[in-house]
Amino acid sequence: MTAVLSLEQVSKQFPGVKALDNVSLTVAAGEIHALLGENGAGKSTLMKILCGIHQPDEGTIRLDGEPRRFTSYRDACATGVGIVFQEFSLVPWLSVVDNIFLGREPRNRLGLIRHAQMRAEANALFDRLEIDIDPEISVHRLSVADQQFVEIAKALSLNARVLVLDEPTAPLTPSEVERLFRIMRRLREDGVAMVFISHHLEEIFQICDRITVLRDGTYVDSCRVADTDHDALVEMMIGRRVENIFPPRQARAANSPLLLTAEIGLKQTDHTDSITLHRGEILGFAGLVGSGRSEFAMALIGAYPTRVAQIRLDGADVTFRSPADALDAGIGMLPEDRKRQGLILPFSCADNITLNHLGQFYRPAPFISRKQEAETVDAAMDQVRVKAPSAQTPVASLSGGNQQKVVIARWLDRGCRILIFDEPTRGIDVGAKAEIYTLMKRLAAQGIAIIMISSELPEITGLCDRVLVFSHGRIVAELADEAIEADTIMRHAVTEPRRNDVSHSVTEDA
Amino acid sequence: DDQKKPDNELVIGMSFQELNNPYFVTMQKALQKQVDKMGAKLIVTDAHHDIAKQTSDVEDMIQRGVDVLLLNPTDTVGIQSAVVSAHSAGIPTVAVDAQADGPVSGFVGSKNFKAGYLACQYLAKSLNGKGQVAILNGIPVTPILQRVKGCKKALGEADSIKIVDEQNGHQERDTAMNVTENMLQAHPDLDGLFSVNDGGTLGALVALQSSQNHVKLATIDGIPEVIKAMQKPDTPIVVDVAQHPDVEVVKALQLALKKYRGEKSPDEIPVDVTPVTPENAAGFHWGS
Amino acid sequence: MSDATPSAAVAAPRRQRRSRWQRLLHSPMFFPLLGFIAVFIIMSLVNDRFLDLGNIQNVIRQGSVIGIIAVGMSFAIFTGGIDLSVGPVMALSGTIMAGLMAAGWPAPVAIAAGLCLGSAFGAFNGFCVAFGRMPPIIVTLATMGAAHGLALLYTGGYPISGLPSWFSWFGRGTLAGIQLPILIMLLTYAIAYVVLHHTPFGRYVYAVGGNEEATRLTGIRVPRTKMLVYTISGLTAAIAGLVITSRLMSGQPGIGEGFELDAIAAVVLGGAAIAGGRGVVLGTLVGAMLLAMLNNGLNLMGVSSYLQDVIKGGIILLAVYIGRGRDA
Amino acid sequence: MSDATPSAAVAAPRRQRRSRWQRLLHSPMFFPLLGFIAVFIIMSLVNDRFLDLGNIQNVIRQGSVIGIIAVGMSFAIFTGGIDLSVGPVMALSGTIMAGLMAAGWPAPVAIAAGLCLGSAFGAFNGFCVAFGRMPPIIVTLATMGAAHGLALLYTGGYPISGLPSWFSWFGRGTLAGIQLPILIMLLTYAIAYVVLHHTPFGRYVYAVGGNEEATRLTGIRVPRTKMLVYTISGLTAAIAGLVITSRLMSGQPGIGEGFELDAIAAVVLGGAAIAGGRGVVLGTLVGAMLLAMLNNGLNLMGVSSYLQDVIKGGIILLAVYIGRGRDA
Ligand SMILES: Nc1ncnc2c1ncn2[C@@H]1O[C@H](COP(=O)(O)OP(=O)(O)OP(=O)(O)O)[C@@H](O)[C@H]1O
Ligand SMILES: Nc1ncnc2c1ncn2[C@@H]1O[C@H](COP(=O)(O)OP(=O)(O)OP(=O)(O)O)[C@@H](O)[C@H]1O
Ligand SMILES: [Mg+2]
Ligand SMILES: [Mg+2]
Repeated sequence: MTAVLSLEQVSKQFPGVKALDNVSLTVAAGEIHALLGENGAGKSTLMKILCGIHQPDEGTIRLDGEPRRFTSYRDACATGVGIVFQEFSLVPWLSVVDNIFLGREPRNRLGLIRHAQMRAEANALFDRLEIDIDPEISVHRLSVADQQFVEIAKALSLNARVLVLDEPTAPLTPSEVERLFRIMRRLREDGVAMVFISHHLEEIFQICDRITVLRDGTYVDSCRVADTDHDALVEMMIGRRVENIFPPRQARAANSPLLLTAEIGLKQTDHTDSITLHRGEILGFAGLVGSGRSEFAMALIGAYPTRVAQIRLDGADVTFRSPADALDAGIGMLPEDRKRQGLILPFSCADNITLNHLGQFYRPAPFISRKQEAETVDAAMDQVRVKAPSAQTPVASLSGGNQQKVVIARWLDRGCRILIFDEPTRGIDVGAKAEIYTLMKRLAAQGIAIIMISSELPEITGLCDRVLVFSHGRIVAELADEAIEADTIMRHAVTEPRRNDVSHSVTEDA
Repeated sequence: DDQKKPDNELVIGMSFQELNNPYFVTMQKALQKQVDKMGAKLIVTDAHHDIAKQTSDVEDMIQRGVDVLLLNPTDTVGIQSAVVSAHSAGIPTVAVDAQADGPVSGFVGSKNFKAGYLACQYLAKSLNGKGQVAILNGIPVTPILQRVKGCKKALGEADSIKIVDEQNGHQERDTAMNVTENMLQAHPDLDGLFSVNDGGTLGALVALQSSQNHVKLATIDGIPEVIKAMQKPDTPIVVDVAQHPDVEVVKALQLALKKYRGEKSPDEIPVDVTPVTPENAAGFHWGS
Repeated sequence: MSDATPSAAVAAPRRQRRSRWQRLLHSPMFFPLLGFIAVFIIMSLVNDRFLDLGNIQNVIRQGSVIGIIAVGMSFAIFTGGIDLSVGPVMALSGTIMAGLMAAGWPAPVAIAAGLCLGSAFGAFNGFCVAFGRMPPIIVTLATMGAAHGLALLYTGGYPISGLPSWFSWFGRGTLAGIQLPILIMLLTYAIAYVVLHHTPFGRYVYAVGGNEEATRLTGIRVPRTKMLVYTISGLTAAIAGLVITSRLMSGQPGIGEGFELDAIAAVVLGGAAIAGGRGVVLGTLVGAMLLAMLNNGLNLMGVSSYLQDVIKGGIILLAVYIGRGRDA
Repeated sequence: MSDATPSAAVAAPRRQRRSRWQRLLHSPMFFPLLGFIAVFIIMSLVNDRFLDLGNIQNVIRQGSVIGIIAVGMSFAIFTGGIDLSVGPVMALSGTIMAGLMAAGWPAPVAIAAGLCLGSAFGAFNGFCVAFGRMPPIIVTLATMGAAHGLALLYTGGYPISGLPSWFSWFGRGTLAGIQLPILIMLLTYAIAYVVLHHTPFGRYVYAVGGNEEATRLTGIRVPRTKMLVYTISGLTAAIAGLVITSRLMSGQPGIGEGFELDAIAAVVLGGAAIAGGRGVVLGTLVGAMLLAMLNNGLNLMGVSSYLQDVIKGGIILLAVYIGRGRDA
């Protein structure tokens, strides 16, 4: 095997953080190389250095043995290095084609864009990748998952010899992950060298050939996938063993009181769906990407236009015109897209965490006591293990997973009766995942009802007391306790709901 | 040749450079009164000091079928295309207060050079022909530039007067006030100030009143507020050379009507200016 | 913003080209066009003098200067920037042209010099924004003052006259029966349309406005794009300077005050997002014509000038309110 | 990119607390302050008449009107919005106060009416922005024209004089040795500081500017916040109207043209990001004073007014260039 790519003794210092310290990585042609590590371990930073987006303080990048220095991503592209970024990096208002060919538009002799050629190439590319997206549609109208496929298509259209995929599977459901893997296998056969980053270890065993592990910016070890196993990997990553990341399942209190019933019909649909929610239960929303789980949840808290919204909370009728109304009633939501919907990027960690419960720090109203605020913030950050130099660090400079933890921390002390977590562990490392599961269980034990939307079946099966399966914008099945199994969920998730099926049988009476 | 309409069927248009100034508002009122007397119809536009807008305003008035046009141009040269438009529509056009280039039928305006000259002559006299004088300038349009020229000529004739500063108050009270304060700070021994119009003067007055300096102030226009201010006991104003907007506009209308009916009349009617001093101020009022 | 993903899209069968009508319906200029047509009909009904060929030409010609400036402003706004200096840059370019001609230079040279000066000023704005990484609003606010001062310094405050009489052609002449200012404006829009929609640079303009960071990461030279955008804005301001100088047959150093706000209004009325990334230059044309039509119509109706400001404000609000669906 | 947000004071026990000096260093107003000090020193060296107590008072007083307006502008800009209507709203409020007093109303009632009118106008802006979901720049552009027209309509174009003589206290009087305009300005800043940095509402202002969608989903009432922000902007414009009307002892309907641009310049010079989410109100004070100092200093030096515009533009650019590090 010949090493197409090697990174040697790379170091990088950010203000206040040594992100990388003497890290090396070698990838051969036709190899899928997993890069693993906790949140903030330096994976994305290393890849950005490879792609010329950050400049290393020390170290060498070699392609085919030749030392290279990329001053921009453009340089890297020209040499055949492509990347799918961890963060959304498309232009929302441009069309899919325009995004894919941005910066490399085919032009005619007059310098004008050949629109037809671009469209044809995009269609060909999509056919090859089995992607079913209208290339003319503007990217902001796509679901997160489709946007991710556009990003993948964009990177692939470079015909890169070295392809970096930084958590490409985070917003995808298992069937889509499988589709991505088919593409990756084909590329492997074509001799492309790939670096694959993911916090889903089962994916690593499915697709990768070799592994490199980072911890706190330092190189830990490299090995072949075949030579290791799940537990060993986890230990390499976080330096300790994680026993059973799902807390033991406890029988749900037999008849915990009914907390909420909601019947919701979205704008521009002609059906309604109903849910019920009990105190202290974790209710899962499962389904494929775009099956309408997020929309339903958003509609519930008044953040999405509805045609019908009949909500009874603790026996009283309520209407939510905005998330603020829902919050007043004790319902909070952790949205799925942390950058766009969750974080206030110019704010520090502390300000992000306390934003929606500043009233707790009045002394006297309406003035905020900084001291109380600081104490709460520190406790919350420790609870979800945010890795940051200080509570005052701007969230913008945190790694993706740590940003997600900051958004979760916001809801810990809010005193909500109902919490809706939409893809809560997206981008979060195994160690911290376990903490968050434990945390959710503890909240449920306190009587808080949790709705968890997740595309990770183990999460759904391991944590939920009851599961609603969504398909094509409708609830098609309800599963409870023993019936919650991955196969069953998937079977329901892919069934087409019958038309004119006005209401369905899953609503249970209290 | 088409038939001339009787007075009461006429549509009279006037385009003002601005209507945010008592001077022009007075002009407008006097015109309205005169037109009402005739039983005719009056259309008025306000260009907000924008020559491009004024050109459009005139075009729109032509579109509305005005029979005669009075034009108070924001700029003498720039208004030419509007004048040409009116001319080719066969509308007699009289420039008011400032001259307009192009085929105008006539011009009625104050003697601005003389006004500046008189104001500064009074100022020089009240300073006994010596001392430091500053000029509070305004928007660079012909009438204002003429006044400054006139003033400089008069000051030049007094041999021991020195012009120590020249700043622009944009003819607005607040700017003029700040600029005057700063001139007083820069020249603590200032003796006299010439302000190109009463808008700036009222700002300068605020600055002068709250300073320890005894600066004499000469100005031009004759707006009621200044006339009233100069009657106060220890006023710094030594002279306000008054123009007569009401007279100007009425004369302009008469001239325009004569041109409309093809009667003989002079092409230019200069309207004289009247120096108002604290002594004779009580008896002065526009329209009196 | 919740419904950032209109569900309507789901219903649309995927991978199918949209019809012309649907594309218009989804274009940012659909609602502005509706607003324009509404105001047009109202004006025609209220004024019997509004709807005649001469007056329609009046409206378009009167709107042409703002219209031309608004082209450059569109570029700036599409990138998420803004150019406040357009009015004084127009005045400066115009006075330079006038000054050079009055000084006996051949007119083509004088005109070229004026256009270059405007572009150079724009390029300086672009340089500060792109390479100095300063916010466009403050850069162009500063150069706005500077250009104003320079124009006045150059002429000493006096307007410059004595231009060769044929020079009035640009402002008052006709070509193939169309008035030159109208023709120049339409030409500017046509070129801008092609550039924005059919060249890579045009894509980059929208890309920078839509997601500057992503655009940079994609390998596009964002600073170069911005630099060019502000240069274009300076150039269109200079073209407007040519038209207005020729129309007024004099170099007016103090002209153009408040033009930047009218141009911004035209762009936003045309359906562009002030945050950048969205908008079409033909929408700007609609916006500019809407403003011109309002001025003309209210003048024709004989509304007092004070009241005009109030009514204009109200109608702009209404038009934006109708067109606001886009952002929701 | 550091903590523009009000949180600088939060201490993290397990992580070290930053020193006062470090906090200043990381504040968005650090570089503006540097720029201010540099210009101050230069002005003192160039003018021997600059550095005297009377003149310092001149500078501050002359800057007070823009300074007060810039407080409301800061709120608007911190939320990622803008308020172009401040100048005419100031004029309108001032003329209403003057008009009512001249009509014999008791001064306190007249003043209250003027302040209410300004706030109501601001609330209307806020309503359009928040509930009508229209872009602030275009809403306030429209109401800017409308307010201007209304002020002129109300007075018929004449300034209003004949105010009770004690009313001049607000503009010309002193309290405890400090001139009233200065005192009013400082008080406005003090209140704004407390509101922005020590109340939840203040935090929401920044949050809305930082990420409106996230703020909304988190359960903050964004429309209410915006509405309040523009109301505050209207109120501070009205306070400025009180000061200037009292100082000139007359209601000036046409005053305040271009003030919006000066106020924006003050905010941006003070280190705020025009896109919102970052900035401090004390920076705005520094910015406003820097502008006032430039006007005063250049006047003192007897620089011609044309040249002043050019130099001012250059210095603003320089100051922003120095302070630009923040955004990079
Ligand atoms: N631009 C930046 N400025 C300052 N610190 C940064 C910056 N980018 C990354 N860091 C820091 O560098 C460290 C490594 O971050 P990086 O994004 O590489 O982590 P990661 O391994 O990709 O984590 P995750 O799994 O959460 O994505 C983190 O501590 C992060 O806070
Ligand atoms: N392929 C698609 N094309 C266009 N729009 C889509 C597509 N997929 C999803 N959407 C949009 O997303 C909505 C459903 O997405 P939603 O986010 O609610 O689903 P989800 O089940 O939560 O999936 P995800 O895992 O992506 O969040 C659809 O109603 C539609 O507006
Ligand atoms: Mg990462
Ligand atoms: Mg979802």
